[in-house]
Amino acid sequence: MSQMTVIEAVRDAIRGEMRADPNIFIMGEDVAYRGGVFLATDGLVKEFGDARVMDTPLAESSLAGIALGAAVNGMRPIAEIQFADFVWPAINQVVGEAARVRYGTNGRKFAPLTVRVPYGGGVRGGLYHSQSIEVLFAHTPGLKVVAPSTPYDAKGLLISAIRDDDPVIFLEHKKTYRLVRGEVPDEPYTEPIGKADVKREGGDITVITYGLMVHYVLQAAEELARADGVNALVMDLRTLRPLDRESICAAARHTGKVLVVQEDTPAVSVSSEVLAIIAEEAFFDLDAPVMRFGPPELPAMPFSPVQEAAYMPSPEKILAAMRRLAAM
Amino acid sequence: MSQMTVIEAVRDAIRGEMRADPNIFIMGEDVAYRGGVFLATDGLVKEFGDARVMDTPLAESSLAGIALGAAVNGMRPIAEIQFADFVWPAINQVVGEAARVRYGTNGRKFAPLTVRVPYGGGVRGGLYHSQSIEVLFAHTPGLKVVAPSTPYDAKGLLISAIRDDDPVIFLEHKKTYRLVRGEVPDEPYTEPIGKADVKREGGDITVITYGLMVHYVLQAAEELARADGVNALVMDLRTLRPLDRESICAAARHTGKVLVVQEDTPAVSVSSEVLAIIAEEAFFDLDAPVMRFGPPELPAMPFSPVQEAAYMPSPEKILAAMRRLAAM
Amino acid sequence: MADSINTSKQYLPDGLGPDDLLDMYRTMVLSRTLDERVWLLNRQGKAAIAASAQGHEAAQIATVRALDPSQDHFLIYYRQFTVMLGLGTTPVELLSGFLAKEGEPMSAARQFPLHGAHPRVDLFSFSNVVATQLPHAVGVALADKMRNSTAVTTVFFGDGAASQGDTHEAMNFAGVHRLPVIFLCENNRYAISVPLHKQMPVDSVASRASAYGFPGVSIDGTDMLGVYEAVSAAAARARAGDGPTLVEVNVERLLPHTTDDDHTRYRPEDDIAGMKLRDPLEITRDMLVSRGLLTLEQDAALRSAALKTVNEATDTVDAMPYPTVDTMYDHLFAEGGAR
Amino acid sequence: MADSINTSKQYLPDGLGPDDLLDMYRTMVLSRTLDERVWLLNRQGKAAIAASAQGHEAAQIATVRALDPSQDHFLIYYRQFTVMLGLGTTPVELLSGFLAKEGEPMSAARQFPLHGAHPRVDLFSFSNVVATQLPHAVGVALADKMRNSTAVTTVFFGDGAASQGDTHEAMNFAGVHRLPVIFLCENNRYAISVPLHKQMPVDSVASRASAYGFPGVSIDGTDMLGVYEAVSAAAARARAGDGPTLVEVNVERLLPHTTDDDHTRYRPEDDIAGMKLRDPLEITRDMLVSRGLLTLEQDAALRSAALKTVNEATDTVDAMPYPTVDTMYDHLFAEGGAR
Ligand SMILES: Cc1ncc(C[n+]2csc(CCOP(=O)(O)OP(=O)(O)O)c2C)c(N)n1
Ligand SMILES: Cc1ncc(C[n+]2csc(CCOP(=O)(O)OP(=O)(O)O)c2C)c(N)n1
Ligand SMILES: [Mg+2]
Ligand SMILES: [Mg+2]
Repeated sequence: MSQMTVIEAVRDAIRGEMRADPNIFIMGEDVAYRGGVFLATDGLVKEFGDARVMDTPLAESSLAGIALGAAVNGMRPIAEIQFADFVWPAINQVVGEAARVRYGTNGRKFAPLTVRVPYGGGVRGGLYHSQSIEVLFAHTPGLKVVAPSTPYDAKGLLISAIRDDDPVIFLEHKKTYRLVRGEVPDEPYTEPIGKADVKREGGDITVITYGLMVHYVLQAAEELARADGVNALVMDLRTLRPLDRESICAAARHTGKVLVVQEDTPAVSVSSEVLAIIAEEAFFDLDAPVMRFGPPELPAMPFSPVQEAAYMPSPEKILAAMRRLAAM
Repeated sequence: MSQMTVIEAVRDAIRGEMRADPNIFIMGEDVAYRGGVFLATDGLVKEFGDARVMDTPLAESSLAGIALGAAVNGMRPIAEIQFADFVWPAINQVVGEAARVRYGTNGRKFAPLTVRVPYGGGVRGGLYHSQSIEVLFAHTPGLKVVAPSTPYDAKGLLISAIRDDDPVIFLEHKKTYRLVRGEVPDEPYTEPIGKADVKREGGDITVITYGLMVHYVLQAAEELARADGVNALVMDLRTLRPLDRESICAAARHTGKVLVVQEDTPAVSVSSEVLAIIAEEAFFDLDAPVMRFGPPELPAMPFSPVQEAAYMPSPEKILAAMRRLAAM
Repeated sequence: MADSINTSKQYLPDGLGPDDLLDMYRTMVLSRTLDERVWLLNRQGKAAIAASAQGHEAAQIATVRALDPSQDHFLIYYRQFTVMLGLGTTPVELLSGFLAKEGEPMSAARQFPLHGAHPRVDLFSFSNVVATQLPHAVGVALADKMRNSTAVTTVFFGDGAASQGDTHEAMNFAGVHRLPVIFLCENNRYAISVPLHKQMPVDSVASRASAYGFPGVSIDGTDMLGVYEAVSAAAARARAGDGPTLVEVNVERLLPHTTDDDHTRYRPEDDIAGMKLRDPLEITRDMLVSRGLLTLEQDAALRSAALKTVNEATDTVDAMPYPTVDTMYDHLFAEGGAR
Repeated sequence: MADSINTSKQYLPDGLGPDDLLDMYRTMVLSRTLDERVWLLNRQGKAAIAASAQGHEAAQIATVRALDPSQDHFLIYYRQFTVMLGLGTTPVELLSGFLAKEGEPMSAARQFPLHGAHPRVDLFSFSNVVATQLPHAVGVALADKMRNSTAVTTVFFGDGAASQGDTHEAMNFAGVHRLPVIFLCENNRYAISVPLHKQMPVDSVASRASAYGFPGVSIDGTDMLGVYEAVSAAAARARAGDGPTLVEVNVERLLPHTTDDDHTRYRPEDDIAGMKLRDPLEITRDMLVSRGLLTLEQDAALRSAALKTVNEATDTVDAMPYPTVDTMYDHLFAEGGAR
């Protein structure tokens, strides 16, 4: 066991898997000598050389497409999109191609491809270094989408993603990189893709969330318990496709009151689907309407600090929403 | 008034607007002498010349980006994506750029851009000529997304889209092009973007849908009334962003039982949002859990006819779902 | 641009004997016959859609003959009918794609004809989205290079595909890493209805290779031997570690873009008349006749043999069932999930 | 590649007098001084992030001076600090971007510095997404061509941006339609840490212009007069209806990519040493001195005037408030919706 940040856990997972499997390689912009703009791959070029830690030209569509081609020819690429905001040029190759390789060849070809995507805001990133981009991936049959919140989950889920024989979109919240620390086993281990995790037990209300928001919700939940005596169950979705319907419904039934918190804008989003699942399957167990809390329906998120803070969900705003739900 | 098909209504709308405003022009692959692969722009090059009905190179990202550039410089381009399946390369320019021009310049620049996107299945299109691609657009602040189902709505909404000073994604269901006929006024007229439309009144159950499915639902509703004496209210969303929350909730309250039917796969989709809106706002007025009906969570949709039919929602399958709801 | 080509009458490129020439021609004839049948089946309402290789046959057969199917990779698009036959796909297999029948070998008829992955050689095409295959090919070649394989990857694309961003990005990456890729452009001067001069401001796609630091050759795609030599040279370069080559074969699209198209809407009459003079079947037949390798009687026999094969294949495929619903759910993910 | 350049000591290109040279140099000095200040403010925790034009100043000021801001369009990216000053943006305005203060002119500080649209000239940059601006520029020029305007559109991009598909697509379209665009590549041999030889297999971006049927010139970007001449020629071509030109200015990125970067991680020592010899400020100053247009005393005075301006601007901007929450909701759509 070591204390690690999220980014250290990411690096640790990659390093361990690359040591174990020579077919794994990293490709992306600035991943080699720069070590990635967030240093996720810091030091790896020294250990593995620049053929396995490969700086690519500035071109995300082919980055994804070339990784895909290598994957169907026996390699296990880890492609890094430098910022989630620059994943749009790669959509055609990821959503249109990678997601359909196995299905479209009736199982003859497949793509063991991991696409790492640092996303999210609250980092003074402005409109183009703050985005949440999960919706389309979470919608797309043929993809798996993972979004861990803790160092432990980041390492275990990234190892699962790398070992998965199908494309996995691995979403790393940039703000958690250095903010969140925790115990992480030194050995490789896997966490299951497709399983949500209860990060806090509670019997009064249920809050479902993922990514950075897990930590904000946990903070708010502590305050709610302390100040109001209301105990919130906090569920971390961890995987956005496939969603863990069973755990979501169980958590909803457990308290009868559900709030979904998300950093992404709400309309047609992951939180929509969580609400829909609950409305479909746990309707009779609800004591109050399901609620959502997220940012305003505006492009993510102004660079100026006061507006950025107004846009981003915060522990305080989430606490207020939890109080509204508890009072229902 | 004339009897028109959907594609004739589309052509009629474009022709009328181009006659009225010299700044409007069309660009896309094969739109000029070929008249578009569906003949949506048939004959227009003759009337307006090939500078205003412009065949572009095969390159969707720049098609969208160049249209955007022309739009911010005073023109009103109508960009045609030949098939929705090929819109992915344009995502970066549409979702990343066009949607944010006005917001990102604090209102100094804006983009009166219409992107026409023929989408949908049931046309023996296989995995890559059948897709529903609305999710990401419907999620994106700064875009408006329109999806008419009838010739009347197609003409009125397309004129609204062309006259709108912001980017509008205009989704035309390929199968409705020649299948659906109706009365269309000869003069230009507008239908409001953002307003759903009740296509059939009914007091027992509510079915909310859009696109081709409107017609399948209407067929099923007739049969349900005839055979079971159950009367369905059928709502056509018509606009997918912004969704008409008010009308959706009113229709849900009216019957207390709601089914959402959609051709796109359900997870994290427009139907998720409709269910979420109802769960949030009309919870206490529901008599049964909200229901969804859509295709399986697989890439759209096999080319072989038996499997295509199994994949696509049909009037029969929808009728069965309506019966399940009515029986609750 | 083209390397000088030996046009002496009896000249044969390295690696090809007179029998090979005849065999290649036989495949071209079979391709043409089958291709015509597919269009007929479309007109009869049996085949939903078809593109055609008519006009591209010589270039396609020459390309595959210059390569080594036991190790090489082929990334195709919807027009590589003759490539598939040349690599051993049977007429029954190909037809089963157009009729979307069970047992279709590339995708179990989930996809349009010619899409999916081949059961016996490494030939595949994931999607209908033009130019996506170029980055795939570069990735395939990158994997080969990483493992010191001697395989060569050939990726086919059209003149229209050359406009896509993916084409640029793929060539650029292949140039940077000197990957063993042959970029095989079948330039038929049309992307559906869009003629070359509206697609690109230069006359040849091959001239763009210099922007990526590797050679480009532009050759007559009706000249089977010329294409064979150009692709052989490109393959030798690639296997020697010298990197990519762009080979542009100038061909005619003798039919409309697909069965859904009508090219009289947009092709000038003289263009249509002119293209007919460049039918690779006739050109190749004349070449074989002039070399004394084929008589017109033998040609007629060869054509009726092809027709017989195609007739039998049609009957066989007609009788095949469609895939059933239960298999529709297979192969979304690996069974059992992670390895 | 470069047109031959007149290097005689007193030679002046058409349209520039001695006063212009001094004025351009003054803008370069102001740019450098302000740029240094921004980095200092970042180190003090006041500016969240900054890119820098240090090393690019001569090329940038020469480019804008060769164009006509009263009618021309400028599409920039994050490094066009000197372009903005040259087009009349004030130091207070620019600084207000880095400090994200209310009244920031480009986007009301919604965006990173230098992004948004300029209030007085047609200069804009919608996003941080590299190369997206090239299609925009082509569309702007297309609109001009449609209206028979004589405006020229200049779009700035880096060597890294040349790898993007959008760059290829934009140049191809501009070539097909002979649009009045200048593609102005500021080649500083790095895209963040990725050096040119990993970005492209050729030495010059300009050499790619031939693939799009228009001229490309590759010139020394520290040579203010050479850049002025090249851009003037490109603008004349564009205004005459002769279409695009690719002008590549070879410059140095004297600082790390942004304030978040540390280039000692990836730039070899001799590369860092070498680049310092190509500081355009020193080169331009020496040129002015050798022409007798500037003394070292005048230079010192000019620099301290710039410092004074920057100090005052810093104080002004420091005292400005941040945008408040209420304006965050403005301008998502046109007010009142459709026209
Ligand atoms: C990205 C994309 N855009 C549009 C299409 C529709 N489309 C199919 S083939 C084609 C023309 C292709 O022309 P070319 O590359 O020259 O190949 P050819 O058919 O002439 O062999 C078009 C526009 C597509 N399949 N993919
Ligand atoms: C599409 C996209 N990918 C990645 C990035 C991150 N990024 C910002 S600048 C940059 C390097 C750009 O290099 P170049 O074009 O040479 O411009 P320079 O900064 O050297 O002037 C990268 C990779 C981005 N902004 N957009
Ligand atoms: Mg073609
Ligand atoms: Mg650079």
